[in-house]
Amino acid sequence: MTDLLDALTKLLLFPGFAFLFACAMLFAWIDRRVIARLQGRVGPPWFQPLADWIKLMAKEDILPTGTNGWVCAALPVLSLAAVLTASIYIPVGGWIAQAFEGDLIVVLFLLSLPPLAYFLGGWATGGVYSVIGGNRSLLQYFSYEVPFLMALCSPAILAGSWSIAEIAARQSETIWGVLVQPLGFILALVGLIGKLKRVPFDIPKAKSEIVAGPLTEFSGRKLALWHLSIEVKTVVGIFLLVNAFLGGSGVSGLLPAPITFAIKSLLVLLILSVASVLYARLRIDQLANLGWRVLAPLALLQITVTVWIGVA
Amino acid sequence: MSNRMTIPIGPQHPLLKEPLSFMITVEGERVVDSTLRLGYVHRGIERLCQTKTYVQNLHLFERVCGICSHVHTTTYCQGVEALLGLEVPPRGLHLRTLLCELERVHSHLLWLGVLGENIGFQTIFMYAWRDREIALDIMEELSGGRVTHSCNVIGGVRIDVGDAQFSSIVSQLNDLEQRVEKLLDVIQHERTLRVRTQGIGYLSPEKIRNYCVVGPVARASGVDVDLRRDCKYAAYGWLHVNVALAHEGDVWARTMVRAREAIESLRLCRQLLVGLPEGPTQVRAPRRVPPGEVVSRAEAPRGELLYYIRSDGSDKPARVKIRTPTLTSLITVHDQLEGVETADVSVVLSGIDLCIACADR
Amino acid sequence: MLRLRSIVYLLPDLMRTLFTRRSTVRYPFGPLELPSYFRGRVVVDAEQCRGCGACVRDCPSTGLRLRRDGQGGYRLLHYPDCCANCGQCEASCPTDALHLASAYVAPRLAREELAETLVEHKEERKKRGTRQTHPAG
Amino acid sequence: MNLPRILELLQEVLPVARLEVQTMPIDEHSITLPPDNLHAAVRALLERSHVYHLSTITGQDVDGQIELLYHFWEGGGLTLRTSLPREQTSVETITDLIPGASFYEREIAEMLQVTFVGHPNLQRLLLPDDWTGGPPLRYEFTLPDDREEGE
Repeated sequence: MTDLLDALTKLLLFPGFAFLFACAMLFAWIDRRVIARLQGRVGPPWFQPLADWIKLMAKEDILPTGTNGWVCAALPVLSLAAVLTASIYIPVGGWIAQAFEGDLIVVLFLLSLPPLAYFLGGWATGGVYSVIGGNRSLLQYFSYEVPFLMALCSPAILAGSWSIAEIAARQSETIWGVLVQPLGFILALVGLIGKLKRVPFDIPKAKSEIVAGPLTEFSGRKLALWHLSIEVKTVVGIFLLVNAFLGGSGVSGLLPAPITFAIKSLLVLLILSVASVLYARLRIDQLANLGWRVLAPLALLQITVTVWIGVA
Repeated sequence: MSNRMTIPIGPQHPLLKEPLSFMITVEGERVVDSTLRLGYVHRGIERLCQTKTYVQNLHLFERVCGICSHVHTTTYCQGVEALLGLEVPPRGLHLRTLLCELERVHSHLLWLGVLGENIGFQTIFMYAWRDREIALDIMEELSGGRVTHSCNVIGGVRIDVGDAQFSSIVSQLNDLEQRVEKLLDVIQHERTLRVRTQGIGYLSPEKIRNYCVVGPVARASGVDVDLRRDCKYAAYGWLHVNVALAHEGDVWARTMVRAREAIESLRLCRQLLVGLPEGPTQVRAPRRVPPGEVVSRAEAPRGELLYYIRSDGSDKPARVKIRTPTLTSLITVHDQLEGVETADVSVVLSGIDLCIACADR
Repeated sequence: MLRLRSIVYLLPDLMRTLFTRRSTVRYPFGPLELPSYFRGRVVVDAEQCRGCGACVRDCPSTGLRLRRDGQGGYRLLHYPDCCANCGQCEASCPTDALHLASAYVAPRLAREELAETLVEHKEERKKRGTRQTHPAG
Repeated sequence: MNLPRILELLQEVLPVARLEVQTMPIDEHSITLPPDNLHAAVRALLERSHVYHLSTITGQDVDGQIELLYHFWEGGGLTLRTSLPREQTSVETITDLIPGASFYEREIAEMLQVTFVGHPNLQRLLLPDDWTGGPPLRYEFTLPDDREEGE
């Protein structure tokens, strides 16, 4: 009975949904505040993301006539569920809910589900802007997924195991992934920006061309769930990168594990925010060129080098 | 089945600051055809002004366009003063031109922010509009109004520059010039901005001539036309205007032309302020205008602005025709959009600096 | 090198902006300071006003109206909802009785409540001093 | 813009004995033409003189006639002036010579009910589709005066 209770608290409370929800709100606020300060603005108060979320939950939930209500209701839930289950396998500040050999692959698979749900959301609602947004999110899907996956395979090969907890532990003892494979870290960051559809790659939801892309027709609770899934995905993505490249929550002597983990994840968030302030939005063909001509070959080079070192 | 789709860049769209309806037919990601419908902001100003007196019309023509309000009243007052045969004192002309140039800086910086916003470059939007605030503060200090200054009167200008204002304006001008120079430097070298604007919306000089396009859009394709230098209206007789030209003819060239023009305007502002002659700023104008016709032209931030005024001797104009420069660039949009990606539609539309309230009158 | 630098060209600017004062105002969470030369609500000095109606005649929108009550008394009514704060009335007033203060007009729930009486004179003004005749008024 | 050269140019094209030239303030010369020679005059201007920029076309309803003013500009202002009867007012379009004139002609067509023969798409430009109030710039069209009585 107690382990059931323990599992439930782990699932629902600590490294589970409540914690992730709070982290998502905090990260979203920090992100918007940093972007505002970099642009000379004041930025929103700390409770702004929460306020937006509550407002959206209270708003009227309408859909265009003729769309399948069930599908449109299921998609945001599917995307959020995928992201939350992915978070179970990621060690956070020393606590780990579940870990088994090969959970990196499971997490990567679960993290690539939301873009598909995002695309289906566009097609299900059928508006002009949504359909085009859906097409673009598919076109864009491969140009950042492939480099992201390959970039994350290299630390696994280096650490010789496919479990994130194992990789993090191994790295915290020996040497951080980012020092050995800086290229891998940069590729993973670029892939994460593409996955989260942040500014240089926010082509599917390009405000000035296709209003809000696939999410144009969603409103009310469904839109709130969509936004929550994107924000939680940011948190999970950052935690994944911290574990895979920055040695996770390994005890580094000076500070207790959770604080080092928090500092590292805030550092990655800062890099993401600065990246989203630095660039204009690329066109879909430019992103595809960038993806296939630059990112994928680099990722391949990265893997061959690691395998070659591994073998030697 | 050719998957042709019609995207409405409808009257209400994040891309458009004012209502205008573009129906763009798209095949895959490529634009095939586009139709334009104006008239959503048509207020019938040309008919309305026939029921108001010359003095009241001043404030009506100021509201034709939200951004370049001063140049409209300048052209209108110039025309009526020509009909009345009034001689505006040099100090009045200098102040009138000073506000014209300040308004050009404010309009170009506003446009730069809108371009940045439309290509997803939030920071350029924030920086351009932060720097533009200084231009607005100067105009507010001069005339009491940030955008609609209502400082032009028939016979001169209603405002004056005291010594305290003089020094504060000059210091603000220097600060603004440094910032605009830095913005120009960023635009020239920022990679993603160049990639998104180069080679898009090309207009050949022949097309510019056929469609009689004016303003920065024409100057970006190498057509050297600028009424400040050719017509020498207001105080431009005392000034030497060097015109910013480019030859690539795409949105990138237009960005550079407008940025360089903003810096040129700041230089002219300082020249005007330093050489401000003494004397009155306005002469008293009678309320009735003798019968006659006049065609008055000026260089608005978007190009040649034309006012045709016919008076029949009463205190109300018989006919006022306003031709705003945005109309000429709107004709060319159909050709610019031919074969362009959907993502570039926003770049093309923001490249021609749409002022739809001007086009609709 | 320039190719690489052009990728992060904006970085120095970002850092500079980070450490300079933010340029947005705190309003509405903080007070709003209106500059002294701001052209705001219409204010009339009742002593100076002659009731000549020059301001009403030149007002481009029907923001100012004059009600005469037969025995020479008059009331100058101001409608802030029609008024465009253009300052033409200030320029046309021959006795400089009217000027635009640097303040906003307080909003009201109903449009009618906005109308305000600026000047109210029961009896005819005694002709004091030289009354400037307005040219062809 | 040398005016004599242009006058001589137009003289050859137009059957009128002597061209009536007026000068208007701010450096503007206006030449009155019969409506059916307008197209030939504009063609002559474009082909044999440096004038190419048509600023705009002004349409007005003045003393019983619909008057069209074609404002050109080349260093100074040049206006070609024609007047048309009020009923079945129609004139040949110049969009084949100057494509930029299409918007101006469409606007005059809806504001003054002038049919431009040969215009590619003579639809409404500014007025709403469901506008039934007749051409607004003709004097029959009256605006309610917004002044209250007793002013």
